[in-house]
Amino acid sequence: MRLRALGVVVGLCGACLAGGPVAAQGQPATPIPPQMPPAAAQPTQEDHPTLVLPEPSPRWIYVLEPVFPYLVASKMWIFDGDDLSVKGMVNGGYLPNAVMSHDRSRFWLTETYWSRGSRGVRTDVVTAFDTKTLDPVGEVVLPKGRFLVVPKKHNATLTSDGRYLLSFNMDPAFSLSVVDVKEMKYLGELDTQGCSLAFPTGNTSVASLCPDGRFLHLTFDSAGRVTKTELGEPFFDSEKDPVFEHAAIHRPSKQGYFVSYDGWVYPVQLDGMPKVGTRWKLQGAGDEEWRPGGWQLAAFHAASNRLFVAMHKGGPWTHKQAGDEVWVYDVRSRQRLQRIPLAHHSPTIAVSQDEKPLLFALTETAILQVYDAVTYEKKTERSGIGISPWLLYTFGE
Amino acid sequence: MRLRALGVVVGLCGACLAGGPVAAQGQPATPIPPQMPPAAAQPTQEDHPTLVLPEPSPRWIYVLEPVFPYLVASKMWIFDGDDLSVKGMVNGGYLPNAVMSHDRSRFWLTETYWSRGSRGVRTDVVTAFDTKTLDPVGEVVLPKGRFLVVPKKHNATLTSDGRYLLSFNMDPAFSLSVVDVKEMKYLGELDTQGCSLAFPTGNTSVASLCPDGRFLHLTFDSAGRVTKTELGEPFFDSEKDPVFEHAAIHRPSKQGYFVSYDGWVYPVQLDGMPKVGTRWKLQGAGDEEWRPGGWQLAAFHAASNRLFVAMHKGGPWTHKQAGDEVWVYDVRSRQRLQRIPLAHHSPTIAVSQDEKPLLFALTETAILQVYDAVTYEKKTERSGIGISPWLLYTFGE
Amino acid sequence: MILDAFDRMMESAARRVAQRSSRRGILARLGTMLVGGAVLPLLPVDKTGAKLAHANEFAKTAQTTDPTKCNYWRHCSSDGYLCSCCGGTVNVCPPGSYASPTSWIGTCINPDDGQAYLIAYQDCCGKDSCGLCFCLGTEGEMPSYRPELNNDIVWCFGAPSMVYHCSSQVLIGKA
Amino acid sequence: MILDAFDRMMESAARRVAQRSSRRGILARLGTMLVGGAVLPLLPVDKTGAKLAHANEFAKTAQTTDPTKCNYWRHCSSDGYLCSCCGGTVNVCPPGSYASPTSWIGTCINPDDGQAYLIAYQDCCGKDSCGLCFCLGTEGEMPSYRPELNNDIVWCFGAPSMVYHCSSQVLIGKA
Repeated sequence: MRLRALGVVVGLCGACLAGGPVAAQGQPATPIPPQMPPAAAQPTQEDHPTLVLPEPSPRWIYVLEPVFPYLVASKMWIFDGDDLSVKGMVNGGYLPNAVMSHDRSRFWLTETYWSRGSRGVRTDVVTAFDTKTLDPVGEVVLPKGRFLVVPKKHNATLTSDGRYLLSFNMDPAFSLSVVDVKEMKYLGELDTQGCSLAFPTGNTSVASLCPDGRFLHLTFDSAGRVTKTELGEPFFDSEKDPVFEHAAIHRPSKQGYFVSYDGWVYPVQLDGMPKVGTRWKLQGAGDEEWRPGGWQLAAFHAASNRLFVAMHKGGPWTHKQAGDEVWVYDVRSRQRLQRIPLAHHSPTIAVSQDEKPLLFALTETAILQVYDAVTYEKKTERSGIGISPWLLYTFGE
Repeated sequence: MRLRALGVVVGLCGACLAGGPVAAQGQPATPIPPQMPPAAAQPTQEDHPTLVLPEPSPRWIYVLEPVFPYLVASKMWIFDGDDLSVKGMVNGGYLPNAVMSHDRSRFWLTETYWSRGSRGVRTDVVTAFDTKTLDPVGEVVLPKGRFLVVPKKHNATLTSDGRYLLSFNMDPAFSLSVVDVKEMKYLGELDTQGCSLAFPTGNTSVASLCPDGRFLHLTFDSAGRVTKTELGEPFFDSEKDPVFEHAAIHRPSKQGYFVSYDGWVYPVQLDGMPKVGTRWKLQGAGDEEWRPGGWQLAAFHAASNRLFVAMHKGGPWTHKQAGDEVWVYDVRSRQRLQRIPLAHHSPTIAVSQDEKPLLFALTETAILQVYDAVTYEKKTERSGIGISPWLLYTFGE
Repeated sequence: MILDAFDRMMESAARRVAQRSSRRGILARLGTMLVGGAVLPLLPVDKTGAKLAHANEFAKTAQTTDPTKCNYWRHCSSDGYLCSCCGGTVNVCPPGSYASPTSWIGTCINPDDGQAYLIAYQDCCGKDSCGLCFCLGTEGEMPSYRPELNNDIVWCFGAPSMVYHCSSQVLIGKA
Repeated sequence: MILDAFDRMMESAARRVAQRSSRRGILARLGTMLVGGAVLPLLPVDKTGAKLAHANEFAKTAQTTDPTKCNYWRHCSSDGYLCSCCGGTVNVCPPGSYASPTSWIGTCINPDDGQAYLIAYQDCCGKDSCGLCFCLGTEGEMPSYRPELNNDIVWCFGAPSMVYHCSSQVLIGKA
């Protein structure tokens, strides 16, 4: 095997599932026997190695595509945010969720497989991918399964120190599966008592959102057992004006912004038991026709304290309608800084966390748009991001 | 469980893989444990059973879709040929082939799965589907694998009495895997000595096509061992004018029509060692610009002795170009009966085997067209047959 | 054990429903079922007024003859590929797919009689998505932390497989 | 055993190729490799005239600067998604995919020097299809019963996985 060619290093793993301790917990690292004897290799003048990526830039954009209606064939696309050139891609299972590491060395997919594609024996796993080789480098089976739903970002998260991955499970009982992603080991389930989703609040704690509009906060130990349960007071009316699941969360600074159907913003400090600040409204005088809506409809840029929300004109219960504009707010002054008209209306947006950030907007027609999040000018777009791209992820968010 | 409602019978199998002797050979029939206690069922005023189809009509059309570029999510669509209403569908594995039974009780998919979608442990199987319930009712593992190629019809076939399924394998050694589909049991591999594909020639024999333009004919016993090997003489020049793989084969009458890139038709009697008749040419005077081409480009209607071929205008090496017209021939008189201009050019065609047959033409843009194969008039079309439908199958062909 | 408690609740809830299949009873049962644990109070369940307002909006342009169209009256809160386009009907699963006994529930008005009906949006399960006739109704639809009112969930709990194939619209009864 | 005979042949063929990496030698090796058994004679291998005629036709509109376009000179007989669009280049597999050591072989003319070159269409394998930049060249392409000249085959033999990801175009040498 050629180890170095054209300045790129050859990955050695291929389709295998890693050596080392991680494999011990997951599926056996069964190498597929090559069907050709090594001597049969075609001699070529050029080498034919595999590209290894540099450390991911915070300006790279990771696009999760569940692939409707071919849901057993999901994909994560990786693009350079500046020019939308392809960096690579990986395949996933049924209705996956992604979790990005703090140190950019890994991302994980929580995924579901059946032994015969869409039938046979079901297996739920957390798969670790190396961000440079894009090889799957470890797997942990989730013995209790996971929540199967059109992908939502906050179905899975990582604790503040990056040690534990929490995967929401509804089967239909409610729990969070705890996986030690350092040791690549399943620890157990935390009973969320009817509450859903996973918002990180510390090294060994997590918050979920309850049907009646309050937070449940669970602290757990290294064995994956609940050591402390806290239940907040309802902070919104879940009958009349629920908050979207896709809160804008910035994990490093432990800030969260929950946006309601009607346009109220609930700032939440996610450091220990969540503390909800005073709510404020997106729409001002003259904005009555506008509403937040879409899917991943809100993004937060921590360094500049700006909140981005996809907005459209529409009446009640248009909460899944794509945004025609992105409205930008200073979360300290609660003032709107900008209205960015989108070239193509988009249910999903994201913002990179670097100093001169990029704003991404993803359409239902598989177009990814990039805007300068400082000047608010459009930079570029790319169509044909598969057939149903859904969620956006960046490192540092 | 409700056993009868609204005149349809409830299937009892669900996602399981059959009981009875067939399961013994295949994957364990692991039922997925229901996640809900039975008492949790939602009471409804109406029943909610599963439709069971009548015996398939020879006018139904089975469309195999490998699903480019989501190849782990293939699908077989089933339509009523008269109005293109949906009868049902089943899911398949990677680059599957289909085989239709003689008695219309079964079709089989030869398929390939990996334990994690596109990675992990590979398993090749023959899966039996009940044509009325569309349930998978049995599975046989192919321990030596199968040929992975953009789906071609003659990669798998059934012997004349319907007892043995033969699946071509190139890994890259060449063989045919023999499966007893009555007992649902893998028997072994027949060495095809460098020859490819599988054309049925009797109850315990099969022909393959060799690189130098001749047939290899293998007779085998009930243990899946070759008992007799026959090698014919080259009947076409495989350097200058190869025949298309997609010969028009009518299994019941043991007739085959092999069409060459340049438009020669080689009639072949597939009863025992193949006997090649005198070749004749599709194009007559004034047809010099026209060529056969596409994918499944030829179809034969046995009762009326008519051959249908997709034709286009093009030069050499345009053999994969879709047909703008279908030309119809009487194979006895070798006269062209009709030129049927297609509303949408199509690489793939099929004809039903009933008395007043239908001609089907499938485009690269997922439009299925239906023509009356007696009056040659267009009857109907349907768009959106997935994103990459590829092959057409009917019962009785 | 979560599931033990859940099982017990479900059994008693189902007994209650069997006795009185009223709309209030059904919503109460859903609230019970989906809260699952013991800490949280049951949700308020009677939202007839609000639900009917949305149903009325949809009913303005609804029809009762073609269940393969998104404006068929029972689809007022449907989300997904219509089983009626996939070889099934509103309440018969396509061949080889199997109904979930669970669902979220919508309230639709039949324009022929002007009456409101409860519809169980039970999925047919066991094959990958049908892919035909996608319809999305969002009136009254809530985020997934209110699962009983969310239509993004794979409602295949209790079916032989958790693979979503298509969306059914089964009549429960008058609202 | 098929594979035993195959292995022996491959080893001797590879030794021959190592000694003399000429075009004739490579095609002879392919003929040997793919016939596989002992019954059939080797195929005729020298088709320089015919192959170059097709290469010339493609070369008329070929360019040498942008490998993400179907008319890049090396793509004269390529079939599939270009690795150059998928995070790789003509001879570097995208991250996480791995080259097959086997391939079918085309003859392309570099319009910059007018010379004919042999190109190994080795697939990068181990992920589902990339899906970008589909190009289909059919000049000189033969049915799969002549596998050494067929481009429908998943050319991942010998790679860690038989799952096709994208198509590479690796230079073998002058024809």
